[in-house]
Amino acid sequence: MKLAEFTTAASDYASHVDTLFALLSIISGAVVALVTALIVIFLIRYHRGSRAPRGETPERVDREIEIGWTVATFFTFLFLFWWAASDQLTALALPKDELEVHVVAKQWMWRIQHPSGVREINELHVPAHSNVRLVMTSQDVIHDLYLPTMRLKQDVLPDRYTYLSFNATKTGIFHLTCAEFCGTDHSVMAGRLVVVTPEEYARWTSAQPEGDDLAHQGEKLFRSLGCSGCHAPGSTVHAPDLHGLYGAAVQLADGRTVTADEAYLRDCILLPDKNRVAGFPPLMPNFSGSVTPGQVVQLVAYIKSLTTQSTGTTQGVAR
Amino acid sequence: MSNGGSDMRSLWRGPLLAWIVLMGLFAISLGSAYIPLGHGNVAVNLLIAAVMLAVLATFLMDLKNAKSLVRIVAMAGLFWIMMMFSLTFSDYLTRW
Amino acid sequence: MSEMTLPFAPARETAATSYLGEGHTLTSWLLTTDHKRIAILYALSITVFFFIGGIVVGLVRLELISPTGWFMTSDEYNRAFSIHGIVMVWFFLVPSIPATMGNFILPMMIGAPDVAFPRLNLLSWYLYVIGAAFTVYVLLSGGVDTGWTFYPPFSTGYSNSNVIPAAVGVFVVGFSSIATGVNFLATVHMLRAPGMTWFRLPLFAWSMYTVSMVMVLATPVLAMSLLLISAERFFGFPIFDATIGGDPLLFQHIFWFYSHPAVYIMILPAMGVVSEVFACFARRRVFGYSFMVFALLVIAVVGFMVWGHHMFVAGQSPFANLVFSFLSFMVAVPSAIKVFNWTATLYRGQIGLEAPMLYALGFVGLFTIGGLTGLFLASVPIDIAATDSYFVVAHFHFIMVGGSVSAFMAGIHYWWPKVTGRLYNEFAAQCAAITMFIGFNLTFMPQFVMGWLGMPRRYHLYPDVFQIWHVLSSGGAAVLAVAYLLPLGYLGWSLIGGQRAGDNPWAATGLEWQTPSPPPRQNFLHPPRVTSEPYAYHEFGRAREQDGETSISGQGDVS
Amino acid sequence: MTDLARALQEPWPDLRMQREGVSLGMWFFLASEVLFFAALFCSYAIYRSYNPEAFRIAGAHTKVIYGSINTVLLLTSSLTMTVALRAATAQLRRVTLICLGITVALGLAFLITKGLEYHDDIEEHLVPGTGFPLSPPATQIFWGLYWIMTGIHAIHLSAGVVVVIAVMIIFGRRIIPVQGSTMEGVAIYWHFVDSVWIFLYPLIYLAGRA
Repeated sequence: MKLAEFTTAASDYASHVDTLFALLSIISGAVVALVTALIVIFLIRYHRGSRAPRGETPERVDREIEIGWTVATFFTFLFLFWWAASDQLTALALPKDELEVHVVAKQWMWRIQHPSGVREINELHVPAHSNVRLVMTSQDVIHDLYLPTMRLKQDVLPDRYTYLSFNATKTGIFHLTCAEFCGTDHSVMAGRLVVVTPEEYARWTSAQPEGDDLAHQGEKLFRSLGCSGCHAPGSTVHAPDLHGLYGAAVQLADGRTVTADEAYLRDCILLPDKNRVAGFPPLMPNFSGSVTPGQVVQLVAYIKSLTTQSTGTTQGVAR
Repeated sequence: MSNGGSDMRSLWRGPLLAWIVLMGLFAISLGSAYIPLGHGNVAVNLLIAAVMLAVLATFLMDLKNAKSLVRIVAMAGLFWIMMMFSLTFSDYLTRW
Repeated sequence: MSEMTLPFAPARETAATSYLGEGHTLTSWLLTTDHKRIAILYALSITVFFFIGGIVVGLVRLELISPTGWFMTSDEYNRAFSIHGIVMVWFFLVPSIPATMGNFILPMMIGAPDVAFPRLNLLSWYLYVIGAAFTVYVLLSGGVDTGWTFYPPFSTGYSNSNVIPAAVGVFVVGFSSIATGVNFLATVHMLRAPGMTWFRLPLFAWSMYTVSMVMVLATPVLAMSLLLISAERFFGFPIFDATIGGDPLLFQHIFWFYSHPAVYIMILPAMGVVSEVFACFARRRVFGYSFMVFALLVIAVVGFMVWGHHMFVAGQSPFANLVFSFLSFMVAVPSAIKVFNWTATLYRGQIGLEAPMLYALGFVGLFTIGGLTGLFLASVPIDIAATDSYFVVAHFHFIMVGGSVSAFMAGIHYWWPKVTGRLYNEFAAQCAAITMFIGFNLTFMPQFVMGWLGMPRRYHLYPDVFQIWHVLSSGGAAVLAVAYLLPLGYLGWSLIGGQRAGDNPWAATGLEWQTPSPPPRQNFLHPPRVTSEPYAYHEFGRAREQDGETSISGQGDVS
Repeated sequence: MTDLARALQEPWPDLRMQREGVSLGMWFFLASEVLFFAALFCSYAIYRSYNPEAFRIAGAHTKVIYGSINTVLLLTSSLTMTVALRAATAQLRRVTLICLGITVALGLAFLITKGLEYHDDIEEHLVPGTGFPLSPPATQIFWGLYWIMTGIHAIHLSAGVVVVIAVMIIFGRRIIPVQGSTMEGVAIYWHFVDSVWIFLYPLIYLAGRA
């Protein structure tokens, strides 16, 4: 194993973080050097019995010095906060056209599923120079996906989605590991982040054993679980239509308005009573025991596809 | 020590008054809970609870005659609660 | 003295008897209400726990020499680091300075005959022992493997270890903390000697006051968080169960509402000790006394508002991350001021490098590094990269071990002659202090490096590229172990063969030095009365003209 | 004055200081207790804001009658406790003891009512876990908090009852005179337990009524 698998700054964001780290190191180093130097000088010059003058400094000067370094420290810290916060805010501005990769963590492995339907375990293939967004959830305890070369980590929580976005600029094989203590084999819940060129990624995807993409798998589930019975347009049961739902604002029965994102869709499947939609009876059964997190991912991908590519798959439901 | 009737009356008068006010507030609280006000219900109930606490603390716990230090300590607990609630909610209300 | 009428004015003949001479039976110790004896009881019991925690982490460092491990299973390793954390945080660091030195010195420092509630004080020691007994039970019956943080759902539904007994142990010790805190607060408010105004309180007394505030207000929140996970684990009440709409992050919020201030519970007393030692061995008033006081208060209050910086990657909202990041930067300002003020206290002093001063200087260096790396972790992007790695491990050990334990040692050495009436071997003590500083840096500096390189914490098996750093760290731990064992030897010896110390061997100011060593049961032969500012090591104002040797004068005028 | 001398304890110089000190210490302890309950209330608030519907449904199954009776009992006990303290300060030993007796009786009545309520709850299987009768599942969070909140409150009250009985024995046998600092601390604690209930009542019993 090479150290470069951990230390390479493999994205622009990672380089930014390194710059901030360097800046803080320089400032800290200067402060430590200053304090140490002063202490050493004082220890020598004012050693007990030495001949250095010992008079009192005027109280006014003391006060000015005190206020001086209080203010200086305050503004230095304010500057550092501003720098760090602006880095954070830049990282938050989500780019468009992302490649969405789903990650399900469990004791003690990473299950990864690409939008094309390709699955892998403890390996994450991503194309370089593309915006990748990991949609992550856990099947048991809290884990944490740590990508050292991206300078990123994010806790992976049970029954909730968390996200990690990055844009790798360097190709290569990097480390990927768990950073939140999760039990016996926490330390070996590791894998590889493989960054390849977009062409290689396309080739790699198509070389994998044939499989439906996520949305298609979801569509099959949607029918086998009986969802289509109620949610199909024209069904006798009064249930919300799912076309164009993803990303739209939803009026809830208790007066709140929420945006229908992945977390919302997941909640609707697993905790239907949490976010009841205004104007519909509470008929939705609870699927929390009967679908796995991986299947939820597929269902959500399918419901999303009803919005993003609302031509192709709609027929499937209508039928 | 002699304790005549007037003594007893002064012993009871203040606290009894506070108790009557508390009982009244309790009744309002209970009654209002059955009027559908949506989110208003919990607001009204908590407001009444806060007033009841104030009455209890001021007149029954005798904070009105306490040293200012004691009053500061009593307030400190509330200040720290506020800190806990506001910062925890700063996460929850901005999360999704 | 007629200002203060003590109902139990010490009789002449008992005046000569020290608190140590007031009975030699076991019950005279176990049922004592003397704050000084209770302090000794605490000192003995936390020392036991310090070495339990130390031995366990010694095994951990030994195991980590090899990237593939060599004598532990992963489960054993997880139990080892968990018990190290639990024991060191709650059974050593939190009670360390307050319960020992605070108990012994604080009442003397403010001129009181005892703490406000002596029996409550004894009760708090018993609570500590009961909690500790539970922990010993946890150890003997197979341990606990959740880490000291007890995060659900791992702790509530997945761990197969003794989570509940461990939580009960910590819960009970929490009450001991609260009792001590309440006691100190009431003592400082009510029992100051005549003339001991708030701004004449030595900084150690101030630090005890502020730390008590934090203990009283933070510890109950920890108690509740432990109670909730125990209820979930034991009764199956689904408080943090995400599958039905609960939120495991809520536990983290509640837990860190205590556990971040807990860091200040460890460091505020250390700051107090170091201020005393600096003033005494530089023979100089503490520079910017009032700023030092306000810094303590600000740290104690703002310290409650920064807990979210432990949760930047936990799934907390980005907005909350910003808020907590900002507040974390702000709480660093008063800490920085304290470092500058200690440095400035040396200016124009008469500095002697006795052992307490060496420890205190070590504290300043290590605390500065620990504090500055705190700024790294307050910055969201760096925290995201560095959290849950050895960088964090190194950071908090710099504060809690480099800072707190150094100051604890400084205090032990500084007040040892007062407590025991004996002098220890100065040279041995200086050697130990230097060894500790070197050993500490050797142990934890490599951890900063490997942490930033990408080594996650709580790892039993690790990529072999990090081995060199782990080996260095383990080597440092061996040096550190020697440095911690040395004092047992020379301090123990001083009890038998040490020179008599006399009342005030350091020629220090402060009321605790104006009474015999070891002090009598009532602390003072005559009720003290305070007439001047603290730290009157050189005559304030007049020294300007004299410009020469400083005279030593006591703070208290004992009449 | 021997009475007063017995009331004075180490390390206090005089009784006034001692009373002040005890009441101050008690208030510091209460600040701690406030934060103890605050963590619980904070959890409640967050879960309620996340699952408003579930909390409404779950709240409708609490026994409002028991809750209301208990509120009246506790508020009244606070009244008698205040009078007991005032009587103690005025050195009216008999009145103090009678008032404390009534306070204890009210406290015990509260606990008995609570017991009956718990009995009914258990009959209805309102204990989180398998076979929990309510839906949606988040109602279990409400009921989990219900048991913990009321349980901890009941433990506090029981402690109060025990302490008050102990104090009555001490006063009854004239071990410590009533005007000492003891009453001060006991009264403040009792009122605190009452104030917690003032907030528990609307949050638990009035949550799902409208």
